[in-house]
Amino acid sequence: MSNTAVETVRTFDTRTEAKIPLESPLAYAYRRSGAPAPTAGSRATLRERPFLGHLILRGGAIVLDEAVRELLGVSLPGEPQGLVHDAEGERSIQWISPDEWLVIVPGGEEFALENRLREALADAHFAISNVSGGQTLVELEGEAARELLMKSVIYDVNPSHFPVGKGVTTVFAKTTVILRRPSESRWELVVRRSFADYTYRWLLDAGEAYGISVER
Amino acid sequence: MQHYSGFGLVKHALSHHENWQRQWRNPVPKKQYEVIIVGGGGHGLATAYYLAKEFGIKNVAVIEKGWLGGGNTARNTTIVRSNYLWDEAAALYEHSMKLWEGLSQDLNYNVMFSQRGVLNLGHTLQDMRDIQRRVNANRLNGIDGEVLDAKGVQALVPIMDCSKNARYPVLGASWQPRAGVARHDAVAWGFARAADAHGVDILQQTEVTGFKIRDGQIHGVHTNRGDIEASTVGCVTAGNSGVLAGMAGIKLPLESHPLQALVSEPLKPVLDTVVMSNHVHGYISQSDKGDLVIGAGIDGYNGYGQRGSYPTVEHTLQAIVEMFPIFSRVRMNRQWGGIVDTCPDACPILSKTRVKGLYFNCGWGTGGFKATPGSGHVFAASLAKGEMHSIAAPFSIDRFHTGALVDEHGAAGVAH
Amino acid sequence: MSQPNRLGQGGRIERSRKLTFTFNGKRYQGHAGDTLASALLANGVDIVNRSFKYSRPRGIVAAGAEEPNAVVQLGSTESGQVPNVRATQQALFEGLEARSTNGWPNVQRDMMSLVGKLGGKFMPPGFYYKTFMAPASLWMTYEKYIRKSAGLGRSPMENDPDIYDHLHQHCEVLVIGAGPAGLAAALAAARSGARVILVDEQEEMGGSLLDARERLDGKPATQWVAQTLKALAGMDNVTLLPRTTANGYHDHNFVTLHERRTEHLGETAAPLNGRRQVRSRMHRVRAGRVVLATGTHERPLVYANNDVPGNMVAGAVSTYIRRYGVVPGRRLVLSTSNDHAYRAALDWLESGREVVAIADARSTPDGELVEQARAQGIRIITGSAVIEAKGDTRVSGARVAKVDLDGFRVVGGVETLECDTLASSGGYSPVIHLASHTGARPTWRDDLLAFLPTLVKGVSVAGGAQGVFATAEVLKDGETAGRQAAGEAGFEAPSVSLPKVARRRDGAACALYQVPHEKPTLRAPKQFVDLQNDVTAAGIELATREGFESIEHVKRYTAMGFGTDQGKLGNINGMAIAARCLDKSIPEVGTTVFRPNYTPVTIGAIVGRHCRELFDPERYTAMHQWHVEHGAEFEDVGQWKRPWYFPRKIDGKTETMHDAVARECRAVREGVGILDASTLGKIDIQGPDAREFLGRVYTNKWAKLAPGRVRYGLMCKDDGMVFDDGTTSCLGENHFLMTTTTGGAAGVLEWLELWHQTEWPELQVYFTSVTDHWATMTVTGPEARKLLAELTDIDLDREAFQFMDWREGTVADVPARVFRISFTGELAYEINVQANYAQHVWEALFAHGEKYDLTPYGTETMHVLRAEKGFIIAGQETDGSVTPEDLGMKWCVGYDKPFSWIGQRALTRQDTARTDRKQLVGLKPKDPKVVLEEGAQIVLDPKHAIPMPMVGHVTSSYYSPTLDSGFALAVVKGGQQKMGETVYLPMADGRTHEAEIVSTIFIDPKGERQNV
Amino acid sequence: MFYIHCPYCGELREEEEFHPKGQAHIARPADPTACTDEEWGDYLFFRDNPRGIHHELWVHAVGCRKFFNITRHTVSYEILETFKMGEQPSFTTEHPQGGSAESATRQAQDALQAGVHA
Repeated sequence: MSNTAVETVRTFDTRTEAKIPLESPLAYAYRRSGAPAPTAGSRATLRERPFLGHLILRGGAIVLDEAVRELLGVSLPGEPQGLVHDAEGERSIQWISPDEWLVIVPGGEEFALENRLREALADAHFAISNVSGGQTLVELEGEAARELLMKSVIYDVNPSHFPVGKGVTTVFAKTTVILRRPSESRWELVVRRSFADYTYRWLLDAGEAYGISVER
Repeated sequence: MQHYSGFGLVKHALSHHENWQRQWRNPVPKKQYEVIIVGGGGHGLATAYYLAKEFGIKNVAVIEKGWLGGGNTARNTTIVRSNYLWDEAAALYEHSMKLWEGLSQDLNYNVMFSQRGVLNLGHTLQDMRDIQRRVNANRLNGIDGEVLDAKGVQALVPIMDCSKNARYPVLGASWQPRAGVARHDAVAWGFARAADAHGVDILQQTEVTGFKIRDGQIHGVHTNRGDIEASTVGCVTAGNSGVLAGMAGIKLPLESHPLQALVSEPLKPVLDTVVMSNHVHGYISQSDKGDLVIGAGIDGYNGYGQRGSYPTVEHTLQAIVEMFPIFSRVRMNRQWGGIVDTCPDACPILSKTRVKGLYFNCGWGTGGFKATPGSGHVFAASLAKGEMHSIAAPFSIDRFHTGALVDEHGAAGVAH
Repeated sequence: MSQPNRLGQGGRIERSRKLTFTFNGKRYQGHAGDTLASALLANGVDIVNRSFKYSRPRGIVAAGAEEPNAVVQLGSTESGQVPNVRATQQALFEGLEARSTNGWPNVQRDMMSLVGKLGGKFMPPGFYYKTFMAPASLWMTYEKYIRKSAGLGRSPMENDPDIYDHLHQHCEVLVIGAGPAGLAAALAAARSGARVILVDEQEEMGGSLLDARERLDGKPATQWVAQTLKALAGMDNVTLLPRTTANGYHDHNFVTLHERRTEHLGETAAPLNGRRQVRSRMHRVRAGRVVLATGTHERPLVYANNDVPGNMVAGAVSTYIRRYGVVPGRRLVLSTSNDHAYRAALDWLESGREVVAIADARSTPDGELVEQARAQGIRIITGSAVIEAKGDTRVSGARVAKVDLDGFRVVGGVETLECDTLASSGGYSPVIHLASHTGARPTWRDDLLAFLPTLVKGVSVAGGAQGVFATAEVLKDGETAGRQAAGEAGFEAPSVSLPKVARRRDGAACALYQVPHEKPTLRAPKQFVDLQNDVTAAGIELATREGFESIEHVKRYTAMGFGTDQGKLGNINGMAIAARCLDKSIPEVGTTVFRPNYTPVTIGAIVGRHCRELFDPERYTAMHQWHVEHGAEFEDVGQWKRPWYFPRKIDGKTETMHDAVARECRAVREGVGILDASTLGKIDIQGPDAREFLGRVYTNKWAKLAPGRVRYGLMCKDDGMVFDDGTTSCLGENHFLMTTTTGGAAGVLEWLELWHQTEWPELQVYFTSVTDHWATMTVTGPEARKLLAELTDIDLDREAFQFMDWREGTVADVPARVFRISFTGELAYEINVQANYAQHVWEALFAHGEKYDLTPYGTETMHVLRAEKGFIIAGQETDGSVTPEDLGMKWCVGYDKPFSWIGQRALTRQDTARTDRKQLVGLKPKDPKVVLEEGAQIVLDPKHAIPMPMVGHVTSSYYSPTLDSGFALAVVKGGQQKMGETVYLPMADGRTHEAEIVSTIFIDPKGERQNV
Repeated sequence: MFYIHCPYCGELREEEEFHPKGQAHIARPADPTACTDEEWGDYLFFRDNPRGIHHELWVHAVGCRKFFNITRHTVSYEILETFKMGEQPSFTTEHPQGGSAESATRQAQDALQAGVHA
């Protein structure tokens, strides 16, 4: 198999099987600000899903679609703001820009996936960057989750405008998040590592009125 | 011209104020003037005044399409300082500062120039390096100023949060004691009244619609009230300069941006100096009426709408509350916007053009008000002599082709 | 505590809930549902303030946002102080404490009023421009006293205990104002299914219906209000926001709504269920369509002494009677130009008090309300007006005369009527403030005697705000507007059945603003136009005499409309007076433009949560916890918190910065140190044209950089000035990892995208930020190899892994890329691991590093070490005016590259090509103990008189423990040709330092140490 | 505050997600070395500054990170159209009502804002 891509691009598995203690981007925030336990009146819950595999996929939709369908089992969301999950709900791919998608898979799968995508895409012009260490996924649930988001993001989160299966990059307080709606009840924030503490403190502060709790 | 004084005020009170004269005439345009100034804002009126007073050229018209002093002169936050970084800019603004210091008496009009001092705060090590660089340069240029540490700042402004807990703690500041604020409208009115007294015709509601140019020489202007001739024309039209230059076939490296400002409700005196911060991005002073006068940077897009975007106001007030947490419960009364003509190097254009006798004075960006007398004075000297005054010379349009920019961006990150 | 003016019945207050409050130190009682103003009136408090300029006693004039006088200081504690609260908009709560903002020793007996009385004559508009000029030296003293009289309320001197927040709202239809038009509009729009927000500034929704005399469907209007609000509240597509002011209308239908959530309950927000509540909230609304149903403000008439307490606008009298059960006096005289104001007299009479007379400026008033008044036996004096109020601290009479409106004169005799309350009405001004916020200038309508809004796209107006006054028409107008707005937003709205209202027959109003007096305006007693700023008709007349002819000039000269009420009552009257003086029509003297805010807004609410700990993000690296635990002092670099230095505690004493940095420097030069370099920007670049792209954006060559190798690069803007630098590594033939400065990361990525997307889309390359993915730790110093060798499987042999190579392998069992680059001049390895592993690797390095005394160092030591090597910091050695050659970095410029890279062309411009530009050099102070000041200016002749020609400045300066001497980097004109020459640095303390111009490289000029 | 239709995201987004980047369609001279100092200075610094219709470059910085163009009125601030890189404006000073270029795929900003659900 002639595989120029593999020869011209240096892939690197940044994850190891060795038993190494990992620290999520929120590790410092938990120590500094704590993690409020649920109370009776708790109307919003925050939960981090750390250490997932995050890949940025760059290329044209036509170039990428087939490989993605074959390897992820879902079709590439070609329409803006599209977010697609696989049947188990464990793997997702999200439209970020006309030539950029965010793929999130269970931690440890990302390197194999990258290699298989590279093989499948072969000589096409594309790029894949592993950003797993640079961001984390934060879930928000609860009846007040949407109002908490209204305090935090400028984007319209009304269900009429933000249906399940949508995701956007937008302004969160004074930083940027990727905001997604994987299901009726759940919102996801993809947060950059260096802004994670700020984002967490913001959510705790804005969520106090709803008795926000953190599941760890 | 009626002389203004406390005694005069008493005298007029006794006659029920029925005998006050007009502060300026409303003359019929003559066919011809020696010099035409286009633009009746502070700079244009100052130019006309100094032409008449200092250079003996009294046959001057100031042509204003609206009302005199109705543009940025009436919309700025009135800060006057001269602690600029580069020699060229420092010379220009210090020249202006010296004129400010006797302006009320010179004009016989109290422009309420209040030398309460200006602090430019530093919040990072690089801020402090820049402050030291600027203050050292100022000192060797003969401009007052010193570098203060956080304690020194706290002593001057007890109500400011100078603690280490701040997100961006105050590390120090530059302090120019001679700097301050003035009453913006009075500057335009004072220059107008004094220029008028010297015989200058101020033609309000008169719009220049074109230039009369023959063989590369200016011969006058077309206006909505007829043609007016002059062999020297100086354009001092701020945000409209590009439009005007276009009429003469000249392009200027200018962009007009919204610059917003706001005031709180009037409060009893609580802040005695002007405080500016590039880093947290806001500045504040308190007017004699008691309003906190607040501003920040320009909006990034071009705009002639005299308004900008709301987040600019939000960010500005966040900065103010970061510096002055006690103002959180104070209320903001009013916001507005000016149109500032900005140059790529944050310095003005004072320049001849390729049309002989046609001059431009523009591009003051956010720094125009404080330069009013100095700008008028050196521009008048240039128009009178047909050669750019030595202080004005570095601000020629040519610099954008030779590369000899006077880049004040570092010192002008916040509008002022 | 009796409330002398409280009626035995009526009003919408809760009579069973009594509230105690304090005004100017005196205790009073009011009811739940009162405003502070209605409670003060109920208690017969006449004087609520002293005026700004003349210190005249002032009372409550209006009942809403337009009130100019009743501006008070609220608060019982220092931190709870709120300056300038409008008593008409402040709900009464238990324990409220308020005081007047002016008046000394108190508002009843104000010493300043003497000054006002005697001096008032000498204070025409603009008097301060005409005096205080001599001698010049005394101005600052004069100013001190002028400032003393400034301001209304005072700022709290303690920090705000309350919190605020924002809510980002989106809706199809935003209806502003919940009077009849707004309620009908909201109902109609809501029925379509569109998202509707209905907002109203008052404590209670309903607007004019709350004090209307009309019956809707034969029932009191308030019943329809209640029923409509109930219907709206039951719809989940509707958000009702009472107590919320639409204060700013911005471009593209962005509206800010200020909701006061707890200000009606107390001066600070009490916790709810143990959780903090926000005091007020800013709703940032993006609306598809906006319906302005903002109603009208009644204009008072301008007559002599119209500011004496007891003068009120007519509508306010009705409001106090009907909504609050308060009748603010005993004997009323009403002066009016229109029918609608007759309500005040009828309401007054019905509350059992005496209506002395109605002076109607029209000669033959004959509307329905006029007839009702006649039928009630009220005396109506036609063709007349109140020309002057009598009284000092309270109205004691009204002087009424026949007036010739066209001739602006009093005709016939003057009759003085005894009364204690004087209500006036000169007509109704549509509340058009919001419509003009985005610059649309309103237009004058002679038939309505009012300015009407000019509309921009996406906005409509309904009801009084567009000059529709009769209730039935207002309701219909609102319903139509609501339906249309929803329709334009794509929702089909069914028509809504509206209540039946009997149509009232009103006579035509006449135009009356300033009432003529027997004396000319300049000689008559003061006739106030803007009560808050003490602007009089005489002042306006004087301004026009002095040449101030446009209304903008008049306003500025007199300060009319610049108060906290923004001239809601006075501006139109002022324009009419200016027009009269100039013999022009109102539209000829100009139009009236309003700016946000409609009413003042708490700054804290605009700030929201973006204050204190959340003012700006603090960005942390993956090792931040370790740095905190190890006592690091931090430096702010952009939003990052970077360790600045790590002071050690020695014998309980913390090291000074100087000592800590010296120790850290020595550790790196002699042993091994470690730096957290994670903050550097990192960009993953992939694609067949990646190499070509690098060649275009960097000044140097990239064509031959092989995989496994690293190169330093400089980036310029197209003006030839350096703006960023960093190393870029070749990972694969088509794959590079670029690093940027910490502060430049976002800017460089956007810069690359800009060129790719706008200029060179044909180049096949992608850029992705991986800054946060990698944690970077620089291990550097002579012992670096030994230490790293203990932890890695990478061959560290100096030949196998050379300077400017990178390799991959593991460090502490973690996959790592290691870059052999050096910013210290020492042997150095930059270890990059996935950030989730960083803490482990960092700690493993210390576990092994103990025997080498592995020393963590911060940015300060980094700066010293790099400066000793002459390495620049973009942004410190450069300031946007420095070229690569100015930095002496010609070696980093590829003049013969085939593509004219960004910045190349500009370098040959006339000024940029000069050889005597400021150039980077080293400076060695003649006295080694001297550490030059960064920013010190450099001169060649220190004896030169001021202004002294300067040839450059110090960009970086430190003490070098290695050299045991101060040293510096500087830019000096023509400096590269001045090696060995002496320059001078005159300092603020009078000392002048001497320094020698030397090479920028102070240590290891051949670069051997990094190559070992 | 502007509401901007990102032609790549296909929806209206808040101004806070965008950065203005000056005048649109400033092409770098193809052969910089052939430029005079004057021509290079013009390219670097001289921009249109109209009081009226203005073609601008913006970037959807907090969003898809794409650069695109906006035709906007600098007095009314009305956005007349937004379009992708490489496309030509439909609204120009000569064609203030549009129609200067193919604009079938473009909707007027106003219609977009009204028809949130259209």
